[in-house]
Amino acid sequence: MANTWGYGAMTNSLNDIQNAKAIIIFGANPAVNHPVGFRHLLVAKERNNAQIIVVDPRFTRTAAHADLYAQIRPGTDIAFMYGMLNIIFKNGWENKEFINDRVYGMDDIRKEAAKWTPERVSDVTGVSTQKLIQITNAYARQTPGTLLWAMGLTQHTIGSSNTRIAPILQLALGNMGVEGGGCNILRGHDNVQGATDMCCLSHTLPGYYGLSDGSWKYFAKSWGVDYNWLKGRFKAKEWMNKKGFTLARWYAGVLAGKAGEDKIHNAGTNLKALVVLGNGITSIDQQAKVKEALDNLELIVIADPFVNEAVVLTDKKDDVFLLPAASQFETSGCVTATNRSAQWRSQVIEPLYESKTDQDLMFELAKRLGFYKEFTKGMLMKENKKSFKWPEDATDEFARIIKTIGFTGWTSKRLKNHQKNWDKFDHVSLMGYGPMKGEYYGLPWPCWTETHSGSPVLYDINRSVKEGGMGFRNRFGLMHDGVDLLAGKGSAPKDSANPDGYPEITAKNIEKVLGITLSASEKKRIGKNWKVDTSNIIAQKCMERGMAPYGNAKARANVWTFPDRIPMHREPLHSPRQDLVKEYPTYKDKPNHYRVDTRYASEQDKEDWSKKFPINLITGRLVNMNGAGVETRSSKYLAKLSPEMFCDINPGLAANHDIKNGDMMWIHSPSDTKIKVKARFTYSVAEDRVFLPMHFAGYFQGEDRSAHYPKGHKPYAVGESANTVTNYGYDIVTQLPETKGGLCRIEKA
Amino acid sequence: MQNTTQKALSTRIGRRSFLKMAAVASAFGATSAFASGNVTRAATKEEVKNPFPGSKLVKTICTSCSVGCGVIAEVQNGVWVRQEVAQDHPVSLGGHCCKGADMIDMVRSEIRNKHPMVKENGEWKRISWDSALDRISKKLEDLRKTSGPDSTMFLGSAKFNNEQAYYFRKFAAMYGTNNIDHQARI
Amino acid sequence: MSSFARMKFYCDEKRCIDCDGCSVACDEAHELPVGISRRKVILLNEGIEGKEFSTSVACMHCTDAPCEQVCPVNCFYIREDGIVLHDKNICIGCGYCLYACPFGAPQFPTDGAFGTRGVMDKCTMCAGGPEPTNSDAERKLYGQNRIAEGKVPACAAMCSTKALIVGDAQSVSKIYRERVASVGHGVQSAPYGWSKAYGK
Amino acid sequence: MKKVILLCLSMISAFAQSYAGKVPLVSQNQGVYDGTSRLNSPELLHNIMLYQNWGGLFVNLQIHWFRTLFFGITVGVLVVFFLHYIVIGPKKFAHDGKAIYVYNLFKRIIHWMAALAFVIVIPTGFMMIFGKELGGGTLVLDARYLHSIGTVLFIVSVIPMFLMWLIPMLATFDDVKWLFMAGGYLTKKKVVVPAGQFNAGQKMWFWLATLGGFVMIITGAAMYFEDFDLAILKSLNLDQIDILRISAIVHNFLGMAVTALFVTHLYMSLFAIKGSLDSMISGNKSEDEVKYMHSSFYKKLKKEDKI
Repeated sequence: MANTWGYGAMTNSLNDIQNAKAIIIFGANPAVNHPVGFRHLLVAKERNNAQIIVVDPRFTRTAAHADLYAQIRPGTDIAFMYGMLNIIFKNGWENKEFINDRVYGMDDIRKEAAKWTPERVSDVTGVSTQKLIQITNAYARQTPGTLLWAMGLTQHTIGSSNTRIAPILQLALGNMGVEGGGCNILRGHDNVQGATDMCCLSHTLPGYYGLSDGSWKYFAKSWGVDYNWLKGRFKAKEWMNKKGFTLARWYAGVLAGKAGEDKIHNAGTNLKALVVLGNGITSIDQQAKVKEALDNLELIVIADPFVNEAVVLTDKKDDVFLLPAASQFETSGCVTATNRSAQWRSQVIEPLYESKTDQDLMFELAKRLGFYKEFTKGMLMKENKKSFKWPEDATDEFARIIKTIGFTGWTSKRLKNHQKNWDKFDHVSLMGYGPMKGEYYGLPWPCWTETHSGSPVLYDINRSVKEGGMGFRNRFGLMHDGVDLLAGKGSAPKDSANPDGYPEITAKNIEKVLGITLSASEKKRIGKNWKVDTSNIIAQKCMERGMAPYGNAKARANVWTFPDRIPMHREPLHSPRQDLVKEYPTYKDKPNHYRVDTRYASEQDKEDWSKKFPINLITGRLVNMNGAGVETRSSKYLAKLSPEMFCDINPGLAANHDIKNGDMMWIHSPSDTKIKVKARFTYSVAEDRVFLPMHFAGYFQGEDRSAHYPKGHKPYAVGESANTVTNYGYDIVTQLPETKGGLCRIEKA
Repeated sequence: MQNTTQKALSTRIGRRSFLKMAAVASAFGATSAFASGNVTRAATKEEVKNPFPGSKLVKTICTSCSVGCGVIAEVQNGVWVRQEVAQDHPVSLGGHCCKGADMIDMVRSEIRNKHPMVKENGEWKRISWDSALDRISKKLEDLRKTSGPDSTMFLGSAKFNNEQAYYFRKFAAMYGTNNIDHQARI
Repeated sequence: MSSFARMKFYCDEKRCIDCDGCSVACDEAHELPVGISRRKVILLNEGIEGKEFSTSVACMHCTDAPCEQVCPVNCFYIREDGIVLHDKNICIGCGYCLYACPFGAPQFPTDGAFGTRGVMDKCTMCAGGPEPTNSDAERKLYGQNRIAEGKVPACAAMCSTKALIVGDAQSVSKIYRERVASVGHGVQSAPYGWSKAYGK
Repeated sequence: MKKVILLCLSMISAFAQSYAGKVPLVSQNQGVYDGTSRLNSPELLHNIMLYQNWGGLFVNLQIHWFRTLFFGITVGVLVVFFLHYIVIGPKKFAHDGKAIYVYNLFKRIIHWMAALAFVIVIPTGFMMIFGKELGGGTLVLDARYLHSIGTVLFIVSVIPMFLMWLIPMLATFDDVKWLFMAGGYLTKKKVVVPAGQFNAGQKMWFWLATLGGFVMIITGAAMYFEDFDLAILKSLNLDQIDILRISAIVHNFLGMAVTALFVTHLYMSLFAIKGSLDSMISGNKSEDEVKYMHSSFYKKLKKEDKI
């Protein structure tokens, strides 16, 4: 998504959905996962008569409130959306002006879409042609329309393509940069957006700066440390620039070298220690491998308010540390909601028992590892202080440093003020009134300066930059294949000094592009470009001229750096349609994918998986549970709503296997793992698939591991982890696991 | 039947023979949730007597999902005594799903981790923070020396707030590895 | 009783999404034992397109409450605003109110020796009981008395989609009319149990 | 007011049918029963639709009939016997004659256990029915617990009682005759009454106390346990709540009958036949009494030469 138009985040806000006239949801279940957010959809339905359209492999609670529902085969969203585009282009429903001015490469999409006739789409996706036409008709002819998605779109080998085809659909309809439109990714946890922006990620530095030398040098400077010292902390300079292991596949780093395991490229060593702060690693794919990896580590350090069930899963006997972390209410700081807005989370009480906050734990470790001074120096630099105040100084530190996504305005003072006055914001536009006038609630990034309003709708050219308007980001150069990548004539944000497209602002081009002259002192202070301009002169000058620091360019439908330049449908590694595998094969095996060789074609072609494993397996959340679930299973009121692990199964499918409602059943996966769960009859899944909730742990392949809990800390509900049987398979770009669309075999236990 | 109701009222209503209040939680006017009009009148001091004297209200944010619903915590003498409704929050209007409605239980759950523990010989043992941190850092330092910093994997969390997330990334960087990740990748 | 002052519950099935927010809010607000569910969300016809729906059910505080009429010990009393309450010190836990209730509202905890059933517990519309307002005794027996504090009952206040509404009859019917009149709401018949609880 | 409730139901059920359709209902909690109460399940909504079946009936009976009937029957029976005592008076039999040993120790113990159970159960039952007058609270609550304890005693005694008197309690032609002459109680004369070891009145009481007792135990247990899961009940195609409602209705009506006959039994043994109480204490009945009141039994004993 970031590769389409600049930023990979929800473009509008939940409240803004109230403006939508049509809502289409792919692979998301907001009624269960974002119940409060779902209210905004219902209001849109009531007030605007917005049709809610749900495309999902399962008849979810969201689908129950939908006007149109298509039960799609898992992993065929690209085919479905090309089908929609096919109909849109055929009928001329696309927004031609928008495409012409603001999109690059739509012709390639047009060509591909022409191949996806409704009949072909129907064959691949399992949705009838009438339904496809009906849905396209309902969605494309009502603007603005908003498109929502979540993990149902991303957790596939083709997840990164999925997240490109959805924006393309929106671009074709001109639904971008308008109120009530946009691509709205529903994030899972409370601060996934924030933790991602801060880049607890192996492939970038905070603010998506990447791992290039320039980025490292910028951060070394901003953190107040010597770049050479920082470089010296690494084994060698090359390892600074290489992406690290991911959460999805870290276990490969431990198991490498064993028979049948994938090869790794990790500075000549296997992983030997694991430090986990509040991450439920029992909810990641391939639990059997995770267990084996945990058993083989030399050191496991886990800090969590509740027993992280990784320590229950492992048989490791020594050096497993379980530290009591303070809960989110025992510390303060800001969190970023799914719509890029920051909210201040105040500390409610002091940490209970002996628990310590995560930052204290990090400080203590840094002290003992000898880099505490360097670690905390960044907080002292702004005002040249002697001591720091957590978390305000940390907030101000990253606000000072991160320019790429416009954090400059996110000072702790402003965010706290927003919290204090959260009643003074409009319920639809989130615009403030009274003392909060001129600011949007939570200052959704980019918030370019310390007085900027925040940007409630990304890429909206109908408002001025000062009020949160902007074009698409100029991120991919000025020209490609002889086509101008800057936005077309007259498509700059309102009140822009330059009415057309313009490149991103650097110290070199600022005078020319903005049409201003800088004073000598400004010239001296200004940073090299807008991303590293700590003086913030570029942003300020841009605001004055009504221009976005990152330029005004075209979104691109064709991403020439990706394995698939335009999104292509490819069958899942474990596909129930072997006939389609030949036509839509997966990628070639990818060596050194986040430090580990990853199988694609070799796994898909290994055998005809659908023979032994004929049933599609999908996973998802329950309304009363969260992530790996230990937090929620530790609450008696929430645990009582679903006290046992279960499998949703269609009565028809169950009858074929002689399974009755409430019977125990085995689910076998292609990786030779199995789980024993209780069958629950429901018509919400079709007869060719089963659904598993992903929140349980405490059992492993039929074995009750209750004895491994420290005494008195066992949650009120335990069960098999669904991820023991989710299949091998990872996204080609991001390495997200393919948990939504594998295969399995069931039998009565 | 009317008779019995009347009787019940006359005998039992006594102290309550007035309307205390009528409130409507409405999607259309949450700010006016405490509906005024002919139904209600201002409550007397005695009626609104706070059940938790001296408590203060702390505004905070739910930690369940990314909607970012407001939570108001009522705190008395450093104890979170009650979860109040953030009816004026612009996104949630006080709404919660079951997870959000139970935020207070996350804090006061009896089965929380209470002190550092280490597994030795397959048995859980209670240890002090100091000894835990010393042992962990010694082991990390050893591994760092013998196998290099890339032998350690850091897994952060989407439950961090931004400051913690930022500092965790910084921690890994200063430890000398890019082997760091969090839940955005599952 | 004048009708404008009646307090009523109203659950909009078009908005209810089975999130259980109300029931957990209730459990948590009153710190109920696990075996008691004063409010519950019920899902019907799961997975059947066009027919699946859910609704939240608790004591509706009926007009002419049948529970009050069948109680052999007269432990119920109805406030002027229509809230149906009961006195746990009078209740004998016979269960008749449960048999009389169309909504399954009365709950009976198993306490005491041999799992004997204790006295009845039910939704109080967050209005406590006969004990002195906001006293410890009241909170222990009936949970919070939010009405006395001028606060909305926990369930409706925390309803994620504002499907569940509580208030005086006038305000509720106003919202109800607004929603029915809204374009996308579709034709709405009376919600489940509405006429049973409050007449037509 | 109740009529209003009942009248609204037609509308509700039509509405409900449009929702429920003909598709089998698959309930949310099926299979993952949460261990709390079945009464929380989707059955609940079902119950709203089907309220008129039993709920309305129960409410109606409880409000208008149960208390009145209990009161009426008890008072009525007492008045009748009081008048009987005044007008006709008790029967007196010679107790100086030969004593016939009719009840052995075991039978007497069983009888008195059952008697104790009744003495516990019936008054406590009344305390619950007329709980309003007693002001509810601990007193009546304890009465309810005592009612359950009395039931345990009753269960222990009623089974052997049923077995030990099963044969002599079977109906005979004598019983018809006995009924026609109302057991000879309507005359002051000492008439020979056709009856075996037990007369028709005693048999009625026996069958009500045992078979009726069993039903009362079952219905009482249903109400006591409230939340149970028995496959056999599922086959009845009744909602749990309706089983409870039916139990309450049946329990109340049987309670009335038991009360009436229990009072009768008390009157007969304590007042109507002087000295008959002795037979349950010592086990002996006077020959005179047996001769008149159990003439067929007397003849049989004579024939067998047992006297």
